[in-house]
Amino acid sequence: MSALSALSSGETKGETFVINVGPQHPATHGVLRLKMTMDGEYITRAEPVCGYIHRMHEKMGENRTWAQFLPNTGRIDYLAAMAYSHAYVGAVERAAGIAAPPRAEYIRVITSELNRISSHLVWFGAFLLDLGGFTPLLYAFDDREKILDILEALTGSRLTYSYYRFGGVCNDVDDDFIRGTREFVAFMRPRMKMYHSLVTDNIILRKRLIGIGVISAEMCRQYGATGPVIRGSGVGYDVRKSEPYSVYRDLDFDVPVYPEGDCMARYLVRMEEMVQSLRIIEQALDKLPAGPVMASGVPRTLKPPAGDCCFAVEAARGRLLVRIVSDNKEMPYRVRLRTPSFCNLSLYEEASQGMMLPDALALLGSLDLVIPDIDR
Amino acid sequence: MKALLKEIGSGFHSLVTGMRITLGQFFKPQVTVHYPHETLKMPVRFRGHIELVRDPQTGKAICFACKACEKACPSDCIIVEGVKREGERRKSVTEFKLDFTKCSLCGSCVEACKSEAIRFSKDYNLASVSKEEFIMDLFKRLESEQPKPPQAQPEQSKEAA
Amino acid sequence: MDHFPAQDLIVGTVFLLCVATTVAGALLAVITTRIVRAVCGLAICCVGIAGLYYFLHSPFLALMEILVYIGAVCVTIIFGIMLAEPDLTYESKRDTTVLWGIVALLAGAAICWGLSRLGLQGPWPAPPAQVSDGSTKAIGVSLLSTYSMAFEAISLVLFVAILGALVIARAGRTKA
Amino acid sequence: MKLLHAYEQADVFLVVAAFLLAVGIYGLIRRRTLIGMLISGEIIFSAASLNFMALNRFHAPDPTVGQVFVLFIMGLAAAEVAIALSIIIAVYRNYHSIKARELADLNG
Amino acid sequence: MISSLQELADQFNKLIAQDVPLPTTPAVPVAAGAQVGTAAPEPASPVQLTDHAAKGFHLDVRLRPERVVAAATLMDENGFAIDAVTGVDWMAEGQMEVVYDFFHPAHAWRVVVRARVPREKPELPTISEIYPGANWHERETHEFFGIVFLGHPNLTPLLLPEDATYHPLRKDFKA
Amino acid sequence: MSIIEPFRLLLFLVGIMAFVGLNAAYLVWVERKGAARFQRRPGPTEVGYGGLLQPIADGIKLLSKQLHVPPGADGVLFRAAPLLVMIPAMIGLAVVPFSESLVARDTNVGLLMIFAFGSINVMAIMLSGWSSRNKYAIISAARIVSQDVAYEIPMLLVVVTMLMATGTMNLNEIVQQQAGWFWRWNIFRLDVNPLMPLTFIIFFVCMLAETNRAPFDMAEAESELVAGAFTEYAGMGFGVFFIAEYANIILGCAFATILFLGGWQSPFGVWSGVFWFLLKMYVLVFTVIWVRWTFPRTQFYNLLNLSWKLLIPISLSTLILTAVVMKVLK
Repeated sequence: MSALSALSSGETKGETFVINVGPQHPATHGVLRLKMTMDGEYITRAEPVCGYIHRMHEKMGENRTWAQFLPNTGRIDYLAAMAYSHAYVGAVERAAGIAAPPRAEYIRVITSELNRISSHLVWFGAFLLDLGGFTPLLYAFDDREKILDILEALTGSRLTYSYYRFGGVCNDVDDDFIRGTREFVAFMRPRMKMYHSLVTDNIILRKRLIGIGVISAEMCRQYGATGPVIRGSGVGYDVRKSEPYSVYRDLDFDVPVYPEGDCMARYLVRMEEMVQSLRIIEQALDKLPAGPVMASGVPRTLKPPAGDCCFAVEAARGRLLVRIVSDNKEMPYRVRLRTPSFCNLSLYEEASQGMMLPDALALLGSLDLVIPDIDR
Repeated sequence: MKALLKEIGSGFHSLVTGMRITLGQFFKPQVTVHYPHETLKMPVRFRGHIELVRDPQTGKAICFACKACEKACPSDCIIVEGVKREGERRKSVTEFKLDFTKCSLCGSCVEACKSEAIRFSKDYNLASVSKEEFIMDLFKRLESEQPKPPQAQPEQSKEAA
Repeated sequence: MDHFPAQDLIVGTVFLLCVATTVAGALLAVITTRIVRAVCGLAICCVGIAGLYYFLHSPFLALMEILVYIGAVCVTIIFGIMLAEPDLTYESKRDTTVLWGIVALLAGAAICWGLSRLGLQGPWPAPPAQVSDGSTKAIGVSLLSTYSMAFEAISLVLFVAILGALVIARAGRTKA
Repeated sequence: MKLLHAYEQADVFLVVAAFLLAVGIYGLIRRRTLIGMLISGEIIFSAASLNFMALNRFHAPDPTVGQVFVLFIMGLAAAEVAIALSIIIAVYRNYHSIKARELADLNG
Repeated sequence: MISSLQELADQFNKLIAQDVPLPTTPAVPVAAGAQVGTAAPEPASPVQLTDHAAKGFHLDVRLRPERVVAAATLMDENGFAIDAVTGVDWMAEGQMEVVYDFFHPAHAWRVVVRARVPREKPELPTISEIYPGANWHERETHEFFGIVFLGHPNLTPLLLPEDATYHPLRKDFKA
Repeated sequence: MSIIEPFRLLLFLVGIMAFVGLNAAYLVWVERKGAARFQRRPGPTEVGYGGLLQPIADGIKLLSKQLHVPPGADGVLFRAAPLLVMIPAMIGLAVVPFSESLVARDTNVGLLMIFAFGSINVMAIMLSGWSSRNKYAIISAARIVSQDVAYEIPMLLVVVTMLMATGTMNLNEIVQQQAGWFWRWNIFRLDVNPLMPLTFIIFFVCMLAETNRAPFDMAEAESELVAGAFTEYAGMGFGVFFIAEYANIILGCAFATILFLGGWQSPFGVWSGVFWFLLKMYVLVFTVIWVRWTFPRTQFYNLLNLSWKLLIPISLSTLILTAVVMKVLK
């Protein structure tokens, strides 16, 4: 498309031209920029340019007390804030040798899984929006609203919960929460069937997703891609199974794996994960023990003993690792956040090569990126 | 050939199914709340901006400027000043500044307060054309209010369907 | 009175407009430096010609002119421009030397003058008694009877043209 | 009022057709790019069609024959454009130019 | 392919056997005010199996910066996936630590590889040839710490502005 | 030509313009309200009762904005494209018989007229994309051409099939042939072609593709190309494209109604009139909106595959089938 190459100045060679997808573009859901070198509608190189909302959370961690950094963790991946708090709280508890009481652990699991469903619902809607279907987005947001209502009543906030504490959670759940969650679980199951017959079976969607954007398991390993991305490539890697934290060991759930590695596989993994999350929530509600929700004897100003340790959780987008280094002071010496979207995006340049523009955007959507999660 | 026909058949069926589902939704009642004509009741734990709590006996602020909230705040958006007056057991607050432009609504301050002198307001209709309006002195705000309102926040909302 | 008062005037003016459109479009097509505008000139010229055909009692061909020339030819040319025109529509003036311009102008004028003379003076046979009613039926009948051979040949030519176009256009392509 | 009844005179159509042919040839000589030449060629085709139609209307014994031939011309024009453009694109791919002069090495 | 972490530890031991021993620096600095007792006991061996429940990883390897590529190759051959690359600025000791996290997609194994470079000349080879995923991590570590990964194809800022010359995660950086 | 004819024509022209304008304005409203209902939202409510004045407010907003010509764009073509895009719908509607007598120009080649001028549409959108000097717009223009060319073929084949069945290109005559109960409508004329309902579906799909409506809105594809060929248009320039989109939908649905659904004929053989025509047309328009808010967008090669590998073979075979049936059985 040479008229296009005439439009792009300087950086072109031969038949190719450069288009900017983002930082203000409907497909990038935030301020991600993709510098795409294209040959007609085919992509020869798609270079992600990130950092537009970089906030240096890791430095903030070094300038705050251990407890003061907690609210930050909810603001990295704003769609699945619970998992991030969980990872940080888990790391600090591991470093300081605090154990949360079982009721708190169960509540953490329930809220994390609710949050995972709400995050996947946003992904579902936004992904369909990328593919040009608007209506499923609204249906998904309707369902998500129910989760947010439940979590808001429990934590006081709809997105940035700041709910977990070192040694437990800050509020106990009440009967309304348990009843509301059970109702939601009962409501969501037929809803998933509806999504499958409205969206998954749709021939247009199948044609757009099957065989598109194949990512091999080997590529996932080399880039450290995790979560639904690696599970859609046939590797059943899930932190909840491989390094069981909290009370996931006591709960029975499956890790959905699809070997194809295409957009459809990742789509199906996430859809299946929502069902599994419902299962986890149901079991956790059944098993929810009585007792306190905060461990006793947690000091007001925490000073974990010197040393470093890690805590990994399975966030909605994949493996989230928090590595903390303590020097026995009020403030962390170093907080490292290894976020899943960062690694998942890093393989985009290689995976998108030779794809057509709409397919490449489908691939981008299927990675389920949250931009602050990349930029931190 | 057979596979192709099957694909056409199932594809067509999927399209019809999809259209049937959306038509079904077409006749269902709407789920949105039509703000601002309808508003929702905020849950009890809703974290709005903070406000000072009045002591029901004395009619004055409970806060005695211990500055625990100031210390707990990760964003440094609270400034508390107080004086120790003659004949009083505790200090009394004279200034309680909240820089709401910096506040991240994390709730650490309320948690840090041992005497329950601050709480979350249920006010979510915050909008202004000037930044200065969000640097608010909560103490002055408390003083300027009626001395004994039964509830600081009037329930102006109604439950939506 | 069953005639609209200025009917002759209106019809005559419309005809002259058609002629003007044809001429203006043709001139635009060859004079403008921007190649896309030249295509637009061709399109305008074709609209004018369609109008002329209408005045020649053949609405069918008038519409076919629009369908084929604007809908197919012009669109294809613009598409081709998008694929092949490197410097965004400009024909640089440097290449067109003044000499060539004069030669072209002279050639055009000579042809125009000669043909016009020929056309105006030629011994034409007497016009037919009845004017064709512009029915599509007659065209269809003659297409499939008298000229069926030519019709088949044309369809063959079109078929070969499409195949040839595909082969040539695909030859240099790396991607399928 | 001869001018207002111009549409009933064969001469007018013939002159317009001659003019179109002249313009087409002018363009063919003057244009330097292949697409420009193609456009001029289309105008020449149109001139021929118009001539056919005019003579068909005013002088032909069988009123369909001219129309049929114009239809054939349209078919040929479409075919010509398809072929010509595919050649232009192929040429552009190989030479990165569609200027006629720069393609002079096609001669030998 | 290895079948247990012990095997992996042996392989690492073999890898660093011919090296001169690392200078004995404490794994973590003991802050002036802190009691000595709370500091982590200094690991006896550079290759150490650790308790996952306490640390979050299974194997802790400390090696010389030149050995990083060999270690990454070892991890790659054994099917490990790159988890993260990051740095820690030990300003008091004049050193920077580069921490490589690896996880195994099939087994529940987590390995941490650390290398220390002097703070004045923080340079070590890149592993982005072996793990393309390390490319971004190393870019990030470079912009945040100023650690230079020799041989890296594109060591430009990733998250910071493209003209950033400062390294915010260094301990002496004040915003 | 009677004395009344020019006045009648003028009246119809004004009427059609008003019809198109009103329809475009209120189809936007119907589309927004309809989308809202499908998504269980209220839709526009603030301006007027039920948001009924919303289109007027939008129109005023668009009118009050400047038509900005981007630097480097071809200003003349950039401004001409919105005008050009309105022509086909206007001329097409002039030959549409709304009822037996309610037709602006009852011509013998009405069917061809709609197609001939419909082809201008492609050129107009292409010019708008080309002249904007915007990469998204040019990609969109290239898509539009391939798409419209690909779908014009099955559509023409379907229309030729109908032409064989009806034997006339006069739209009024086509409708008159379908008088009587609704099984006399062309869509149920199984004696002419047993695949007639399928033919109608092909026609409908092609119409969606020709009018660039979802799921074939590749040219606008907002998640890929921002707004495609219309990216650079602001104010009324954009507004005209918007109106033209709805005018083309109206024309397409009116055409489908005439060809397949008996035009102004009533389904019961009595009380036929303009009411039935509008009812059928708006049901089709609603279906177009319904389809848009149900399906995701197709990908480009799927779109071309659908046309070249499915619709064209099927429509060719229905054409041959019709020819055989009509030759053998009649």
